[in-house]
Amino acid sequence: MPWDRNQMAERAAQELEDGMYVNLGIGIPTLVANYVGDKDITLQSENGMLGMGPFPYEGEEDPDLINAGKQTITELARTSYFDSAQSFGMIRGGKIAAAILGAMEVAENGDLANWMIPGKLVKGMGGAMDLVAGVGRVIVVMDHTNKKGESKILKSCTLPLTGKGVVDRIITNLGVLDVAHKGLHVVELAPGVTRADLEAATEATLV
Amino acid sequence: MPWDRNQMAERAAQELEDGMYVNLGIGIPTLVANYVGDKDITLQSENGMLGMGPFPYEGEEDPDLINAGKQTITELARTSYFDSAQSFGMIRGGKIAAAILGAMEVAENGDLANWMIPGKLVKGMGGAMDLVAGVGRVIVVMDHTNKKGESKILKSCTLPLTGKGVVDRIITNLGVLDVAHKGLHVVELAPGVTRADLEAATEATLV
Amino acid sequence: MKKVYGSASEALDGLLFDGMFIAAGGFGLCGIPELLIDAIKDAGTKDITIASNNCGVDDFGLGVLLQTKQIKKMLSSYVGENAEFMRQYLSGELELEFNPQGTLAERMRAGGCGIPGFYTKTGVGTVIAEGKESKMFNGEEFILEEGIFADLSIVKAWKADDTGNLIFRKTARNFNPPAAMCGKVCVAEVEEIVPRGSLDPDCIHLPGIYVHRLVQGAHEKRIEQRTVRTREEA
Amino acid sequence: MKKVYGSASEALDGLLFDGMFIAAGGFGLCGIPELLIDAIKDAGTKDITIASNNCGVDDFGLGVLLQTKQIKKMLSSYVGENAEFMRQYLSGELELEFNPQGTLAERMRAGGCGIPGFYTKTGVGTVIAEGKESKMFNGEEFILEEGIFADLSIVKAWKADDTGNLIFRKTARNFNPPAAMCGKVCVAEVEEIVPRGSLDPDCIHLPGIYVHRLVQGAHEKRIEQRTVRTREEA
Repeated sequence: MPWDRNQMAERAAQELEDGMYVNLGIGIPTLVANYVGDKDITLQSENGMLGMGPFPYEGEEDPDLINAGKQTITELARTSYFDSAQSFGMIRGGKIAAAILGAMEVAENGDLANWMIPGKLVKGMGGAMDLVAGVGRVIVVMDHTNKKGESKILKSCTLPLTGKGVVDRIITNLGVLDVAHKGLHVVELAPGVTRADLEAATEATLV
Repeated sequence: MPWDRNQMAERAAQELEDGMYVNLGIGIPTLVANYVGDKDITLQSENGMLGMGPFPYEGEEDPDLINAGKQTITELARTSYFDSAQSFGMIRGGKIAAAILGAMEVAENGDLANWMIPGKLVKGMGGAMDLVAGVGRVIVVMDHTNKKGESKILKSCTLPLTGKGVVDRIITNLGVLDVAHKGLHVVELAPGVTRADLEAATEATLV
Repeated sequence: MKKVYGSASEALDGLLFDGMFIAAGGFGLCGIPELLIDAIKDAGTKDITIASNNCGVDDFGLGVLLQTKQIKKMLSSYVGENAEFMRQYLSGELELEFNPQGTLAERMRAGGCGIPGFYTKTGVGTVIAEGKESKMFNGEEFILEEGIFADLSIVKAWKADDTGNLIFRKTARNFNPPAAMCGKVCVAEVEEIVPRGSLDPDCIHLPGIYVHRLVQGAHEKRIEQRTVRTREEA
Repeated sequence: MKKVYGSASEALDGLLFDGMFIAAGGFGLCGIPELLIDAIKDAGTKDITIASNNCGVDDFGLGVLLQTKQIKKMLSSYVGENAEFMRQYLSGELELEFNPQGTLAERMRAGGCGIPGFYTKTGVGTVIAEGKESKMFNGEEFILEEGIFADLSIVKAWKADDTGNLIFRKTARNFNPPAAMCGKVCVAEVEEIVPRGSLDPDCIHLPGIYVHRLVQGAHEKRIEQRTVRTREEA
């Protein structure tokens, strides 16, 4: 049986090691925080914070304390605040060990598209282009196929790119794939998913 | 009678206006601070401080509080500290209204040489190149001639440059000169100094 | 040299002109110069180009200057919260230059630091790189991004002293320091002005040299997405 | 993830190798990583290239690594306080690359921020510009300076918490934050390590993400030029 959203997040959390500074994107990646267990992980919020805590209790919301998704959050004992230039300095400078992000499309060469669909409303890339260009390891977590059942893992992206050759690992409901030489390497299959199932759902080359 | 060191500093202090942020070099420029009167001047020390105060009382020296000349100093109520990248960011970015500096040579096109004499020991330019390139107005305060009686204000510099075309005004023991189109404009003569005295002591073109 | 002004309108007096370029601090609705934005609305300045990560919401923040059609062009990384923005953009009334968020912040800081251009990996191989110079460093491709030099900076801080030293609070710092640095003139609005000497000189986030005018006022500080957990979850 | 080590030598264990490139904080003798410098002396690492604004004095700071001839090359803006430096330099034993002070600081910050190159006015028309690319922006000439990417950063802070968040004191901050940012690994020595939560999160000068290892110790903090005024002058 393929993984559900929480199981994908749980699998993604296995990517994180003690001591890592990590940036989590919106959607399933946000759920990863629920599965880090007792690993010492520090979450960055790219609007200017290291050590992001959980949502505040009702009545304790602080308008001066939000995450990159503009949600109210809290601080921790380890927290530090800084400005946006410093924040993206640490992202661009490779100080963030990993980013776990959602995607619209990933190509077998590591290209990532997750910020615009031509002809639809364009909201902007926010910090996504900086993150994929700068962090040590880019891990995409997404459904393997779109709502029409078409593969989101392609030979080459059809949508405008967020970054070129930036993805290291893809975690989907069907399994785990690594961007490798000449194609994607199957690292792991979700329980009950066969290699044939994965091949049928994947446009990209599997090696 | 030409100005002495203190009179040159006093004259240089007239260049400063209320509200200015200013960087003072070593030597006569340091004395300028004694003559700002009740003007609201904030002194920058390029090692990371705005609002430099006077030397400490004996016994109150703090090894963590020095100026760019490595001398112990004090802080004021307006003081702020920052790192060297930020400090030179504000210098390079033109936020410092004026720098008052010493010089070995100044040329009529505004070239400045004050950091090295080939064949002698070279200690380094420190922050001088950044200051002359970045601040709003560069004012040189120096003796008009060297110890051999030769003009330090030249048609063109003979020593390696600190900056090209960077000097705005020169204050010497003989008077005040501005870098102007096709030469130096005589702004003021020290008491008892004649135009002929100045011309005799100056290699550069006076206009 | 008095930096403290009585109102946001007074603090902007003489600084506004049609066709000007403004850099604004804030992220979403957090740490935005709301009083100065309202004063610009009242002044009616037109054809403004604004560098700001976002453009507020329809009725708050920079969104109010969209309602009055005072904005000609935005340099932003994300504009998804604003229906009027989309309407004006799609109808061609409003120009938009997308900047990756980190590139926008660094461009502001660069302008303030006298750096007219810098190289970055961000956007290489994407539409962001189109029309930009690129250069190889150590076998890798980078694109040239230019410093932002604005006519005016408008920022919001938590506290100031009367010399203009500013401190910010939590994530309301965001774009405010880099935005403040890149303007010819910077006007800051704060929640409280304290006497000089009251702020720890080791903890000044933005030295007064960057801040030319100051105004104190009451801030709405609207929350864009109120997310909470219930006590039971604890 | 434990960052706190028992001694400077332990904190450097496994990080030193001959021919390595180190970025060091400090200005003059103020805010220098004196304990780590001594530990590098004890380790005997050779042919080191060091980016540091100054090179200490003959018997303190980086000067001790000159005495032991462990330094191959310096990137500095000013080296006037050091007789042994001059002797080795003039005899050709030591290489020296002068960097204007602001260029050196910005090169360190750039390296730490993933910026391989930036343009600056500093040094245009001087020997500093020789061999460097130049480019016109808005009718003015700028030269290209490259980011510094070091193998190791050694810095000195006042206080740290156990997660590596650092605060500095007064002008001892100087080059320490940019130097800390540009190394693959950064080791910081501090006067005091406090429990996490003890430092104001709004006043962290260098977030712990930049700091991989920490050591606490007693510091000599030598004064290079003791200048005072007498009570009578007051």
